[in-house]
Amino acid sequence: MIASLAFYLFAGIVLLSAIMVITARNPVHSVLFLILSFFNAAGLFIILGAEFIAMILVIVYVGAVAVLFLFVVMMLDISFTDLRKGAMQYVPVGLLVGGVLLVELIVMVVGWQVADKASDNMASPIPDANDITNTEALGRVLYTDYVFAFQVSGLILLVAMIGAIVLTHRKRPGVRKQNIVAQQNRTQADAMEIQKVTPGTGV
Amino acid sequence: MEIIAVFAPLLGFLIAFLFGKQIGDKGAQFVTCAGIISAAIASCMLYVAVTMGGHDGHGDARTVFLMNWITSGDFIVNWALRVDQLAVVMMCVVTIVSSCVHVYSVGYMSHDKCKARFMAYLSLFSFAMMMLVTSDNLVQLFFGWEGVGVASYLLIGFWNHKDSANSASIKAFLVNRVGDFGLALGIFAAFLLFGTVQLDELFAQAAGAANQTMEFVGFEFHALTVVCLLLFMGAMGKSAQLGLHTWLPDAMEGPTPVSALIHAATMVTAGVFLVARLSPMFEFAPIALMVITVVGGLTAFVAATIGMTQFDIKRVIAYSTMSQLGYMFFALGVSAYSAAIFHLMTHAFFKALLFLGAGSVIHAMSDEQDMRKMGGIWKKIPTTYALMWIGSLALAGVPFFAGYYSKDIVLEAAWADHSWFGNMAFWLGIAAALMTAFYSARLLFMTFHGKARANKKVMDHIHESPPVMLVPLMILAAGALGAGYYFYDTFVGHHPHWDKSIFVLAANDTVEAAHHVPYWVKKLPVVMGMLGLILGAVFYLKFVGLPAKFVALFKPLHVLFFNKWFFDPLYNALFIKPSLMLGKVFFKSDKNIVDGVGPDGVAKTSMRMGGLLSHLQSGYVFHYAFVMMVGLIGLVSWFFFKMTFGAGE
Amino acid sequence: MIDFPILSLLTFLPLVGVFFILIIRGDEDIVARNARRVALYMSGFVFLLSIYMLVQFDPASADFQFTETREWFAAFNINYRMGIDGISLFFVLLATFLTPICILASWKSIKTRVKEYMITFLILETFMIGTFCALDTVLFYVFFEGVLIPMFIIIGVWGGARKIYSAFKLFLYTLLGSVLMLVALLALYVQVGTTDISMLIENPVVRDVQMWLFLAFFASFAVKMPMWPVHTWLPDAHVEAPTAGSVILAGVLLKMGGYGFLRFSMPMFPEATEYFAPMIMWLSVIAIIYTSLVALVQEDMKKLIAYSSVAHMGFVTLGIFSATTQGVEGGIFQMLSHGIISAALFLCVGVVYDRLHTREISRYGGLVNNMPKYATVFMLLMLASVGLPGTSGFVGEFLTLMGAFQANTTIAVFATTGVVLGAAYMLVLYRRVVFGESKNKDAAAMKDLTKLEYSYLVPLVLIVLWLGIAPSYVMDRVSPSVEKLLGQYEAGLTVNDNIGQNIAQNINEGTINE
Amino acid sequence: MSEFNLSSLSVMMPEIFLAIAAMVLLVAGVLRGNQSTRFICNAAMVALVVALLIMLGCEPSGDIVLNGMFTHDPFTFFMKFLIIIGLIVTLALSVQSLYQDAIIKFEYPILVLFAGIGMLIMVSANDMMSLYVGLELQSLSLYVLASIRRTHLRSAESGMKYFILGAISSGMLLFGISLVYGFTGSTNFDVIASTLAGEVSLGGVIGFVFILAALAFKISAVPFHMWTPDVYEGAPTPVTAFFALVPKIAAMALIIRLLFIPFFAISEQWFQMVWFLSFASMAVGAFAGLRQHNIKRLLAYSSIGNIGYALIGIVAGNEMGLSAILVYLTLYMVMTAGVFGIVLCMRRDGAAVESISDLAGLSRNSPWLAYALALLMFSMSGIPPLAGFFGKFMVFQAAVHSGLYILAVVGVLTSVVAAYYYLRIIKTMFFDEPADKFEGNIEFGRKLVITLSVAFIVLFILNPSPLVEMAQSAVHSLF
Amino acid sequence: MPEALFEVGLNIGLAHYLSLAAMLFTIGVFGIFLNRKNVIVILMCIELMLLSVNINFVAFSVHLGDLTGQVFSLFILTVAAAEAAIGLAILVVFFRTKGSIAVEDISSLKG
Repeated sequence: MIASLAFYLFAGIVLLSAIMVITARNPVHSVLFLILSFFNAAGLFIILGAEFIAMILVIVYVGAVAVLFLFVVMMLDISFTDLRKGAMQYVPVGLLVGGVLLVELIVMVVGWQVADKASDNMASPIPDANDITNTEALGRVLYTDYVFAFQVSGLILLVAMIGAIVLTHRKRPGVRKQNIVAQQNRTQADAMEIQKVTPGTGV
Repeated sequence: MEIIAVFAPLLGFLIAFLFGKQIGDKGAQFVTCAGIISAAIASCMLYVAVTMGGHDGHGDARTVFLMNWITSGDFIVNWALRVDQLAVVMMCVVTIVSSCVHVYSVGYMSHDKCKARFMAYLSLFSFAMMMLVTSDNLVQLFFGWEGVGVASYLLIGFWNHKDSANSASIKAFLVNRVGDFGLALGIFAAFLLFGTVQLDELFAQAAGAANQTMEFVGFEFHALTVVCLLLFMGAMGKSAQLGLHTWLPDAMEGPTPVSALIHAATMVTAGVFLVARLSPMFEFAPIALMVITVVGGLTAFVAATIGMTQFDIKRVIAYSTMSQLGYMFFALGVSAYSAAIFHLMTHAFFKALLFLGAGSVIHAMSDEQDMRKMGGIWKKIPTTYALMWIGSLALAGVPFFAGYYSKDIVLEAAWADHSWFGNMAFWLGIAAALMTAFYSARLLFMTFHGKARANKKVMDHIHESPPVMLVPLMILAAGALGAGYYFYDTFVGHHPHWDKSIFVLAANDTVEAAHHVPYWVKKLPVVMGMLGLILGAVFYLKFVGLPAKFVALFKPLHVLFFNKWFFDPLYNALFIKPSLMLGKVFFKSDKNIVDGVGPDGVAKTSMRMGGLLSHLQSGYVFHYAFVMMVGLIGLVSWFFFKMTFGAGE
Repeated sequence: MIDFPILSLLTFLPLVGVFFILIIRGDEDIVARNARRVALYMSGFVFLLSIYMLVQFDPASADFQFTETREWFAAFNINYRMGIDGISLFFVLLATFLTPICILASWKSIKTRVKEYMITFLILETFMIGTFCALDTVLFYVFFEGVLIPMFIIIGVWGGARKIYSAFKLFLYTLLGSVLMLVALLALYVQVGTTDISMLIENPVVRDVQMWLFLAFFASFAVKMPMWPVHTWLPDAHVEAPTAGSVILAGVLLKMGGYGFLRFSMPMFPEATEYFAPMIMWLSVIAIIYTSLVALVQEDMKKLIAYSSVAHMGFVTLGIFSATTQGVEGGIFQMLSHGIISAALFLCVGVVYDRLHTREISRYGGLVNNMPKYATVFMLLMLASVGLPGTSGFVGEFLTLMGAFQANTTIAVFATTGVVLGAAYMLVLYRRVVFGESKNKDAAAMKDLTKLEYSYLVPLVLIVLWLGIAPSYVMDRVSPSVEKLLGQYEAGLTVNDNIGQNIAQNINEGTINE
Repeated sequence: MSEFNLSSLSVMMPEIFLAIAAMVLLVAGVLRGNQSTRFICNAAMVALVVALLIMLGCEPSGDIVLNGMFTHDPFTFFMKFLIIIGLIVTLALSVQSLYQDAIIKFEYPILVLFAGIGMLIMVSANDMMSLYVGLELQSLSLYVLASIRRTHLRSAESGMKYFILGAISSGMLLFGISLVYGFTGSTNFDVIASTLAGEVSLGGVIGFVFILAALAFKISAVPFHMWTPDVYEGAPTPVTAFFALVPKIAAMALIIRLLFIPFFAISEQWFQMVWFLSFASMAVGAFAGLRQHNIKRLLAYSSIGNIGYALIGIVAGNEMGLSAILVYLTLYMVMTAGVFGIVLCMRRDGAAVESISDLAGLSRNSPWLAYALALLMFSMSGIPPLAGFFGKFMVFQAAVHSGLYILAVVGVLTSVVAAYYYLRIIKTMFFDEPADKFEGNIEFGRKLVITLSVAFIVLFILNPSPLVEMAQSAVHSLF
Repeated sequence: MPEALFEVGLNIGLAHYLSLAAMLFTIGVFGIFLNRKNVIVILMCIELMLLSVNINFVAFSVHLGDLTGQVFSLFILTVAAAEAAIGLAILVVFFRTKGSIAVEDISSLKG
């Protein structure tokens, strides 16, 4: 009963905050609502017994992604006026399209059935939660069965890093940097220039 | 011999045409004249051989095979010369008249720039005509048929700087083509019916096909009638029968020797020859014969009415030619083929004579053709005057001139046919005979007698033609005088020399019957002829004011006659203008409709679609997302509904 | 027989010429001069070779001769097959004959990009010859379609004022038709399992399939022919093309349509042919009358001749689809004859165009005075075009009409009116251009034919006359193949009749339940 | 828990080698800075050649390794071969442009390599998971590449659009995968295949629709094509060349594998969907290109149309169809390489020009370039005897063989429409009055690519069989 | 405690979770084409879509008793983070050249 209530509570907040994400006037608010919905989704995952995912969601999404959003929103100096103007005329047709999709999806999932053979198909059954925690179970398969995907994910993150750098990194002219090699190799001859000063002319 | 007769003119043509520059005018004249004269001599020798030769004296018809022309399945056509009695008569007529005209032209065209070309064309014509008359199949006949058409086209338009000449030549060619249209269809029909176009084989099968029918243009007709009528259409075009005659008067734009040779003596009679040649087929197509008779009779009559009112000397003769062709045709129609050929032959002489005489007059009058501007010149050109009289009397059918014999037998045969159309033709012929005599007299008197109406300069310049022109005239005059009497027996007498070349069903033997008609029938044409001459003399010699009064009295009739029964404007409005208009409409629709709906329209629609799609590519990312989503949702919905509601099926 | 692959040689020798032209170096004049020479010699040599082929051709045989088979597209079991029979023989000759003439005709009149021009023409020759020699549907299609590339370039680069519109129209229109044929070719391949033309001819598909395939092939060939109402690309293309382009277009390219009908439509789809023949014959009649009337009101010489081409091609389709010996042979002959005559007529137009740079009829007149030789040549060609007996034009026209008459008298009667109309527009054209008074000074000052012009016009005129007087040389070689073709056609009809009867019989006997 | 077997990694040696090479080069680049761009490019090409050699060395056994995630069969072999060649060509074409357009960034070749690795993984994927990570590796690299000319608005905008729409499509993909997983209980292709063969539910089909829609985005099939013209136009030309050459091959390979292995059981369903995609792509590709003025944009529409033709092969649903696709893609890649080689040469006043009208009179200024482009265009429009014809020929042959007459007819008709815009380019080069000459000489690499491409399309007719046979044996492994 | 919740989680039913995910997905989609002014919101919508996918995966995973779903969602989280980084980087680049991140301004390429 409580759990049911918890589900409806979490789910309700997820949906409401999701709606607020797309309707909020201020993008900062949007980000904050996004964070809220992530938190509640994490709650749902916990109800489902997927604690590890729930934690990752909080750490990765709320801790990294959402904050990144927040950074960018604040970094880019955007005026928030008129952000909604003119959008309303598209709402009806948007609603229609979205509504059709929603109805179909709901109808589809309500009568969801799993293939008979699905139970035989399990690649890595969830072990008894009393023996092994969710996190450990995941850990056991992640680096063995799914090592390939795991490695490629690494590459993806590498690409993301390269991409972010190549796109946004700018060499600012006039920024002084410490050049250790130069410092180390500095000799007296480099450091000092001896000029003959002709008397009366100045340097 | 046959080869010389047919190909000597061709040789003359080729030499004069291709090497005209090199051999000069004299050379060209010599070559062509030599060619045609040798052909004439050869033809005469052939005549003797073919009509009188042979072991039984019945003649020695022969066919000379030259080479294969077209072979396509069963359709086999050879180049061959069929020299039988009918052909040889035509050959003689053609070559003799042609020789006269060739020689005459040497004088007549002496002032022209392109003598060689003219002589070459004359020879070309002669060659084509010879091919026509000697053909042993319908296609070679068609070759000659078209060949004479082209030669005629070239010669009518010989003075090609004159617009009128060009128009006339095109008109001649096109109207002939209309006839050829029928002829070609006739050949097709004959082939369809008999599976051959060889004359011998056609004739052999004709009797057997007498009761056959064939589908034509969606209807079932008596087969031979269809074939014959189609072929007759060709004959109508070439022989200027009523309906397809409009080109003939205009053809007078050509130099006068051309008119004499082509448009009087030979080419226009090709139609007559055609029907006579195909008598074994026509004999089994009585309806076709009836049509021929009616058309011939009407032509004779209508042409005569027009001839009475014209002022251009050559046109008068041209209408008279047409009228005489009408005689020939109704003779054919009543199965009096030999009579028709007889008239053809005599007509060739006297009509060529008349034309060349008229040419001589025109030559003398400094190229004036309008009779209203002539008159009173008989003393200055007496030889021509005399020769013109001979020709006219022969035309009018005055006894003992050639025309008397031939016209009489034609009219008698028509009477002897004892059918309604024979009778009709007879009476029309009688009326035409009257008018013929009348306009002959009118022509003579207006041209030679009365006051001199030309201006002084012209009058001073009038002179008799040189001997090179007069000698041919005299030869023709001899023909006009004697040919009728001399050849009466062999052509239409009791023992004609035609042998198998003309076929007449026993029931239709009108030539034989013609010898036994009532006395008044025999004499009526003569009476009418004399009457016509006298009337002519009264009108144009004695009381010169009379014609004008008559014209006033019969105004509507005169208008009708004078305007040639309004055939030209009628055809103009019926065929030429609509064709051009349709052409323009179609040309426009090619651009607007055919292209507009077709390539251009498709292109335009495509471009419009391209524009629309480009427009949809708005650059807005939410539009793109929207399209993607609509696509996705569309596909999802498709399967959703299919699987949800269609599962039961 | 010849023991070397003569057809491949004929087809690909021009490409050797292309190679030689490509390696010419030097300044523009030298390149141009040498390019012309190489092109002429090469095409001349090809022509001589084709004459040798003609001499070696066995006139009595109806089979494909000089056949070659080589493995080509083994993955699809599509082979390189070449061979000719009586039907294609003379089209090959037409192509080899007209190419050197075109090069001669362009000798002086093409001054820009001569090298490219010659290359294009030689490539075109390869494709043209290949089209008529190919004995494999895919190979045929490759050549058939490849022709478009050089033709597009020829019109587009060396064409007149509206060249771009015309070039595109030509290309896209004909492409549209032929891609449908491609689908049909593929369908045929799927149905019969081979692309070998001789095999396909012997194994007609079932009736329902025939209908569709026939229509697809028809789309291609009808456009190529061109038949009414898909003819409109032709006048445009002709008007804008350079003289030699028009010559090839009228002389050879249009024939590909007719050839296609004979090689594919008739033998492969006999029942469909029989079914659609009346429609096609009516279309032909419309083409003949319609385009003749249109030609009557033209003001542009080339356009007039172009429209006349449509009309003449109408006779061809009329003959072919009459499915009679005379009709088919006449159709073939008419194509050959039209190839020569219209080519020569376009050359005649080119002669005066080179001098005055206009094709407007009204700008000329009285040419007979200053250009008598030209007038004579033009006259002969005009009469040939009109179909005067004794010229090649007559034989084709007459035979096709005769064939048509046997198939349907009504159609034949209408078609025969084309004879009258054809005479009308040609005579009027001739009169306005050659006869009459000289109206324009510049037109009156034009010089008569040059030696060069003579050298390519006279052979054409001679051929026209030769074919008119003694067509049997050609007919004898065409006949056996046509007889065979018609035999197959008839057989195709009866075979399926038999099938029908068998089925009916089986139904009667109760072996097949409906 | 499956055994982790090192020897089983031999089948993925090319990928491993490339990943290591990429990282080594990255380090080298970081150390030596942007002036080493040319060196890194060349080194990357060498690495790719080595990878190619490695791949030639390892037998495409069809073994599935790494817990069912990775496979290497003749089909992947063929596709990977194409992809690696495409990558080499891309780099060969790019070097000069990078310097000309001042995109001197050593990351460029490295990103190309990473994208390439992603594609190789996609092609080899035998599990939704490896599919997803491969796809993302490729996509993220491509997003960055599109906007790599970061000082240019158009480049940034194209990157932005590509990213947003790409992210939506991966959202769709994931949603679909989740549904399929939810129905079958597995992400492994073979398991999915066997499960679906037993029963099909609405959810599974809808999931599949989501997946296919997402992949249709990657191959820019209509209506998921909207990004293509904008990205092609906006991205730097060498990047556009890359986009046109390679990623579609990988995505197509993925689609083929998905349709014919895991989802073969529901071929009745995907038949309709692919039919529609093919139809719409052909139509839009042909018609929308008619009004274009920018040659890159035009090529984008052309690629949309070409994908439509290629999809016909899938609809045909048999070996013939698939081998036709492979041949088609190969020929298309060859032609595109040549075309972009030439487009890259279009420079005036120190900047690239992209308007079709800039080609005016090219036949006078640079005749060889004009001939080459003309041949390529005729080939693109499928006119024999050029190679492009054979691609179309095989595709339509497959269509007709499977009775897809409507698609075949629509295909040939739209190819006529499309011929118009190819012809327009030829027209501009040959018939129009010359504009100014293009500047700059052409580097060896680019010349080589153009020459090889043209030589290939001209000479292909002489013996089309080897390629076709290779394709046939490649697809054989899927059945 | 976890077991209890786990039980409840299933008791609530798979359909609930899936419906929630569907709604979330729809909201994400809806947000993408409703938004005209701010690209960042679009990025957030994408995150919402991914979240909905995650819910799906985890729900299925629990329902089937198979860990694969959770592993998958783990990778999704990883990749989504990378994606967000790239997206934001591109956004920054765009902002630098255009001076705006309004969706309507991303429209210089069209036709």
